[in-house]
Amino acid sequence: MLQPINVSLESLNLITLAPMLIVIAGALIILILDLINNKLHKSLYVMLTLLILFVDFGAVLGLNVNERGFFDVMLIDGISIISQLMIIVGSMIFIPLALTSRRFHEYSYPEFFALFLFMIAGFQFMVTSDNLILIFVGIETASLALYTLIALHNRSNSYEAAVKYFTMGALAAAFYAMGSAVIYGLTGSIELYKVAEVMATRINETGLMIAIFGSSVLLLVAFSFKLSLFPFHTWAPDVYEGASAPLAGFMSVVPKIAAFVVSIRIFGMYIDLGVEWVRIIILVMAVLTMTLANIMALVQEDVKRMLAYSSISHAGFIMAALALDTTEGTTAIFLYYALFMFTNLGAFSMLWISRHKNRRFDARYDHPYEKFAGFIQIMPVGAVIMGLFMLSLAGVPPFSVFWGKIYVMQAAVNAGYVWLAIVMGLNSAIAAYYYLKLIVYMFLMDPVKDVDTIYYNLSKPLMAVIGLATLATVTAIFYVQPLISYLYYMISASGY
Amino acid sequence: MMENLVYIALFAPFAGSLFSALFGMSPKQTFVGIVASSLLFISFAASATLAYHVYSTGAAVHVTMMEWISAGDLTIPFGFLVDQVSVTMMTVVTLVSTVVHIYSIGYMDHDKSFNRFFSYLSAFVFSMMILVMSDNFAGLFIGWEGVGVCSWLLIGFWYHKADQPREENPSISPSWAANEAFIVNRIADLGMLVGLFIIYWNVGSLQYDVVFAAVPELSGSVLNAAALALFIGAMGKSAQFPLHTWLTDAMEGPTPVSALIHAATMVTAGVFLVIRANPIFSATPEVSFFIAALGTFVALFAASMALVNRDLKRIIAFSTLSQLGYMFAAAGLGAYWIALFHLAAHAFFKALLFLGAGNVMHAMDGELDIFKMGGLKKAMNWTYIYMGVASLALAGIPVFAGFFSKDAIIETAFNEGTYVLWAILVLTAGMTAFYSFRQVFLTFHGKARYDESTLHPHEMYKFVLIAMSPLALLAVIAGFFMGGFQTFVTKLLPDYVMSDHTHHLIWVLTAVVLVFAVGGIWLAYKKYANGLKRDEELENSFIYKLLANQYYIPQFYEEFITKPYAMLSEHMWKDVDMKIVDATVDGIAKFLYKSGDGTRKMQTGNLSNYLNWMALGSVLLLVVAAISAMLS
Amino acid sequence: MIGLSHYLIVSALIFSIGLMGVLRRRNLLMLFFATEVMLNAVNIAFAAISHYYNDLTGQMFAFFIIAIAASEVAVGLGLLIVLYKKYGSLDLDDLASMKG
Amino acid sequence: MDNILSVLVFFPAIAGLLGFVVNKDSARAYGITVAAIEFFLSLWLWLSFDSSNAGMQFVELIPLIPDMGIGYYVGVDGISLFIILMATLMTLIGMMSMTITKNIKNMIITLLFLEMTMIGVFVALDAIIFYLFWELSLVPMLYIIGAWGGPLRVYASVKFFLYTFTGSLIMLVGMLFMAYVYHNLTGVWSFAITDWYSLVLPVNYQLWLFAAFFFGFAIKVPMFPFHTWLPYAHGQAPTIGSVILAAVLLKMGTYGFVRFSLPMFPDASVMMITPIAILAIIMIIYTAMVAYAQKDIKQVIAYSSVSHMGIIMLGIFAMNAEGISGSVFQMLSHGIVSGALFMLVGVIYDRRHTKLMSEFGGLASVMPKYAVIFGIMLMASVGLPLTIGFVGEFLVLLGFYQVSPIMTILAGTSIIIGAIYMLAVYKKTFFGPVTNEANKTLKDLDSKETWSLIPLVLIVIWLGVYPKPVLEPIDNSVKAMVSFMHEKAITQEAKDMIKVAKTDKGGF
Repeated sequence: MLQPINVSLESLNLITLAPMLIVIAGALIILILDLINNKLHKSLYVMLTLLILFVDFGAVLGLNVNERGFFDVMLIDGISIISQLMIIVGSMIFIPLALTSRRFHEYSYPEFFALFLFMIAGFQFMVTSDNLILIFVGIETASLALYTLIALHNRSNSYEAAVKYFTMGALAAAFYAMGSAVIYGLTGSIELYKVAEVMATRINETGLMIAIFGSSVLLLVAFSFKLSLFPFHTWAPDVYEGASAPLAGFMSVVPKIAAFVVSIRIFGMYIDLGVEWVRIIILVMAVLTMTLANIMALVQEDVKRMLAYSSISHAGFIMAALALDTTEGTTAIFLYYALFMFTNLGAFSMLWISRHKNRRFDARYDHPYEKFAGFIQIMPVGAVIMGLFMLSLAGVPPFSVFWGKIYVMQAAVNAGYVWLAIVMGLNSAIAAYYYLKLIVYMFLMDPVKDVDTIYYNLSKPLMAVIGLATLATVTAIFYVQPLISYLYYMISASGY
Repeated sequence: MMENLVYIALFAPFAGSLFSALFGMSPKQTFVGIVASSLLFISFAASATLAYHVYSTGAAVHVTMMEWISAGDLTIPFGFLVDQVSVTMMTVVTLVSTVVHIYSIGYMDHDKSFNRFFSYLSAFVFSMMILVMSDNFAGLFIGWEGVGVCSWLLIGFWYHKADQPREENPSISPSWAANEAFIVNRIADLGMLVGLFIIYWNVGSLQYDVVFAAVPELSGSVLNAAALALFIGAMGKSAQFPLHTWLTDAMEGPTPVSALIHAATMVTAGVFLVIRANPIFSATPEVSFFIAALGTFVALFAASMALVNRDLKRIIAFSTLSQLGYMFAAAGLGAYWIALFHLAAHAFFKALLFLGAGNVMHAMDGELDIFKMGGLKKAMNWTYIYMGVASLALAGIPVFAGFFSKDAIIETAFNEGTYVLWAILVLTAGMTAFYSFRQVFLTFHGKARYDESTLHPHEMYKFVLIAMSPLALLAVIAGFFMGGFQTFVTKLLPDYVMSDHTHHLIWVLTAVVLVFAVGGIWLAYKKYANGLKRDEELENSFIYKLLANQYYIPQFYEEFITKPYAMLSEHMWKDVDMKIVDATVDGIAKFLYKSGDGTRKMQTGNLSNYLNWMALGSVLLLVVAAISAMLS
Repeated sequence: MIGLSHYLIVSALIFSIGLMGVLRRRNLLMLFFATEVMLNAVNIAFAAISHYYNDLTGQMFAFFIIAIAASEVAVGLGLLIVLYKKYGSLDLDDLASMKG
Repeated sequence: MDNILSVLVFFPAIAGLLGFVVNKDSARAYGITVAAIEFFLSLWLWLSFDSSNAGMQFVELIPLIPDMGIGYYVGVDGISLFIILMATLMTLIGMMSMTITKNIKNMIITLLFLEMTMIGVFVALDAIIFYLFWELSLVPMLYIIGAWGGPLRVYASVKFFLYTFTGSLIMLVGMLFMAYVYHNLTGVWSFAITDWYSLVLPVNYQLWLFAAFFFGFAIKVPMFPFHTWLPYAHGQAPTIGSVILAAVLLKMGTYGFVRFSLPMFPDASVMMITPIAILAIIMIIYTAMVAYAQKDIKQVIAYSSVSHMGIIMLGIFAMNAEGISGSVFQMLSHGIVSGALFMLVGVIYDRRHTKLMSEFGGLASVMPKYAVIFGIMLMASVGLPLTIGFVGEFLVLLGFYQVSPIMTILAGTSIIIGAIYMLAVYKKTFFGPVTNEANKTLKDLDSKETWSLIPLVLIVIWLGVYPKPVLEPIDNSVKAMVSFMHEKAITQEAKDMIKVAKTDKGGF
């Protein structure tokens, strides 16, 4: 006997969709505005985007923890809220960077902002669902928008970067889909909580183990790609180099937060199920990633590429926290990114202000180290700020990343992985070298003669963003405590 | 009242030193010398008064100025003890110092660093006073090191002289000799420190009274170790074999310095230490015998080198070494008061000898080779008399001071039944007489062997000669106070009297020694009184060369210690530190950097490679997962 | 009787073929086709499993994949056009200005 | 003024920030004034310090990250008090004697920040705050060496930074593990050192933790074989950098051993006596030999620093109040003396722009005042009684004798080989005839140099003759610490080895 379909609006709990809807609506508004008048200045779009993000932020804050909605595909738990907040804050720092003193191609298109908002919506979908379909849709929405944003930078390198990212992303998507198919085949479900239930009952079957094997490896490949873990990181340096500096900074934080959330959901599930080798391969990858990315960063000649490798290494660092699968470990992931976000975006913004239309220092690179030689003499405050960012990235206390670092290491120690903490420590030491290299260039070398100013792109909004990042970097010690307690509360509330 | 005198005796030289130091960088000011000397005289007067006080009351004066170091359970005060032993030393030191100070006013007349010299010299006296007056081992060590530094400063007083090859100047240069003295002394000081540590950890204090009171409760091994360690300290200061080389090189310093430091006072500090710590040494017969044996050996060993040396000051230095050997022999055999007496008597006549040598040097324009002197009797009559008296005393001719003290030591050796030591000491007495008079004759008798057309020797200033007279007087008469001295110091030191058997033989023993001594003088007279006859064959003989080159010990040290040390240091730096330790560190860094270069090759920029990496990565993941699944 | 496993094997084979294509092809366009092939292999699997479980979720997933594949192609082809304008070639090996 | 420690820590930092506003020409005067005020503040700290109290004084505690147990927790006891005083003094004197004119403003600001980190390290009672200042101190020093150093400055500064940084990261893991253990045993998160003291750990934990802390401290000390950064750093650093580095930064390592390793891991410390003593003896003898082989005066003093730090290490592991108090005193003594020696080398370098001994000779004739002060410092360096150098060295050797006579004798060779290389320097530089024409016209110390060196000379003699005002508070705290260690030790060997002083008044 067929039941008539009866969907009550209340059960849909549409409020859970509100944040994404706001962003998507905002994107559409931008497109419509452009249709009406295509002579509008980018500053309008920047501010509009900021406002939309602001509203989005408010909507996310208004969500209740641990709710489901929209046919139960939406999952609003603690990590989804904090990750959305972080995504939005990251975006809000990123967007004003469009207001440079020089005109850059991509920002003159309103589509840039619309695409950006679509991308945010995609990320938000990724983190607010445990349905593999919705996650997939989110990933792809965000990724496709991101490919386009990279390409919009309108340089041959950006096209190359976009194509590389796109092609590898497509392959990763195929892996993801195949992994989902395996899970679906195993359990008959694509809702992670149901998948977990089914798996838990059949965990001892040999056939199931092999299938878990396959699915986890396939999914791991897909997410390792997103998180740029070794050996799936190869796209990252090239794409970061090809993308504009702020976008590279953005990419090293926000998409990774989203990917981490999904990874926590999927791989945390596996580890919870007692599939120990998932933890082991994640640990192996994490260690390899932080180490190899570090030693590759050592030999870079370009600051941006160095920062790219550095953010790969940081991702490896955090991936190790994921493998711990403790509340502290998960808190560490978010804490780390929350702190890393400001510093890293700040560092990339510093590159952005020194961006020229053409390469003046090196035929190959936009930001070779030589460009920053004697920066202290050219722009003392800028040099000090960049120095602070570098020290923070290197994990020198009391700057922000240090607190993330010790939290991750403490989590590792608490979980019984003292060796991991030592590996992290040694890696931080290796990493210190390349951050120091920039400091050495900035503070201890003399400027390259006959090349004009390097703070080409500076404007008030950029100064504001950098100032904010600096403030957040330096005063971390004072807000770490509320941050930790908030994150810890949210994460433990959602059961991780 | 007496406390104040203690402080006056102690700090008057210090005041003199500081006063002179004020003018240290200015040109010569005669009054600096006069002030310093006066202050020294005040110190001497205070010491003498104290001596009289101690003599008349028989009680020691003990003052504690303040606490110095206090850590853990260790407490070291600045405490000063004036008892029979220290007051003897104080009197001797201040007396000789006063004479030497006055002497120096004349001797250093033409030196542009006149003021600086007095500053150093008075500082030395101050350190020496601390050394002898301290009531604890740590305080003694302060003085011990203090005299070491002053000795370093004074040996290297003419620091501007350049290094010369060893063949031209066996001491190379004043600064070299100064460093040698300091470093060799430091070797011994380590022993001394260890002695202090042993005492502290077994007694819990470094105060003499506490330590000596605790001696009966200490085990033999501890006492032996402590005694040995302390004696090693004494060996350095008193230049006993094998740490003796610095003393002859120390003759690079101005002659008053040699007289004061390297003859009369500092070098006897080792003997003083043994006497001071006699309760420990009395309780350790083995170590004491070792001290006696080593002392006897050094007496002979040094005397043998003096036989052939041509350097006026070095001969006296060897003789000092030899006499120190005598003192150690006495102290080692338990005759502490005799050792102390010889110390005092030796201080007088040896200082006199040195000052006389200084006069000669002054007259001869710095020449020291006795083969290039001769016939100075005419020009320097007073000096001749002084040096003659001193040499007679040194040779142990009756009536003179040395006769009483040295004879007593030789008798002690006999009395203890150590006939070998006795024989050696007697032989040495003969050698002593020979080399002393060889020197006197070669210097003052015969014809002049220098170029009389350019060099006109002249007598020293009158006031200098007068200043030397107390020493001369004491060199003659000191022996007569032996009995009184014995009763005085044996209130504190263990008495030592000859057995009846020895007592019966005393005339025979004295006669034997005298025969050797007179024989030595006679031999010297025969050979040298009428001028120098070089004996090529003898001078080329192995023994002669061996002795002239100090048994090749300095060369041995240089070849087997100094040079290897320098070479080893060089290797340590260039091969170990740079090529191993540092290279390892840099190697790790380079390895990481190189592996970065290697790893970045995977970043070809070619998309196809990247995709392959992804595929390969997934395979690798499968493999790792499979391995870990199988292992778990 | 053709059962689930046959479909799955076919799906796996096609997926592998697609993967090989991605790895071996030098032309970007062919590369995109290869990824489409892989996605379609997944679609087969989803459809078959969906049928096996008698559950619509799999087919729904397949539809989403189709849609996503379509949009991917749209974006991808757009990129390729710009790229071709810039480089005049779609050969992978020409695309290596950034490395190290 | 109970919060004097916070004032001491942050005053230079704030002054440094304000320093950006000060005109370049007045920067030096500004720096000296600030350093002088800071020095007087630290003197005030000493005056208001209660010498009879062995425990922590002027304690301030502000929780910063309670969830992790991290708080701003500072205090001083006898052990840290004088190192703080020395830090402020050497900064002041270093600034007074500074001859740098290039980028003087940056230098002053950097020095003021450095001063904050130095004081911070010594007042911190929270491990993370300690670590924070510890790491932060690297940055200004990196800049000082790198910006004003010699030809190899970049290499030297980066090596200095990375080497120390690596060690301290391992130490950080140790700290985190310690906090974890503390949490496991008490259920509370805390990084407070005083809380950690109360923790009685099983021996194997102690050993691992000891090892972790060891890396951090040993590289800083620097102990053999981790010492090779030091000669480069000293060799390349400007005078002021060397002065601060030798006087204060190296002491952080040895201070760390006293503050952390001993009271927290008494059993492990006792077990590690022999290995550490062997390393210390290698340091003493080997680096003294290496120092002898040097051609550059500054390198000699740099290596001599390592050798002297060996003495300090040895004393710390004597496990009795004599040795440890001696060590702490020796830290001060080495700070003053090596600081002064580096300043003296700076004097000659300013005149001749070379530090090679072969370039000199006979300077005593040309620069008598300089020679006198150098001579005094030399004698203090070789540990002459009645100079500051003797007290510490004597106590250390005395203390360690109880542990091992043989090793004490080996270590005691430092008084011999120390004399060898120092006297060799003195002879080559100051003695002999003036052979080099360029040296004949050298000017003696000017008033600026004289007046920066005279206070050090006075301290060297004052504390050599009358160390009590300094030694007594140190000793009180050390004695209390030793008896605390004795009580806390769980193995019998450790209890036997740790000797409680009979005169201990307690109060740790």
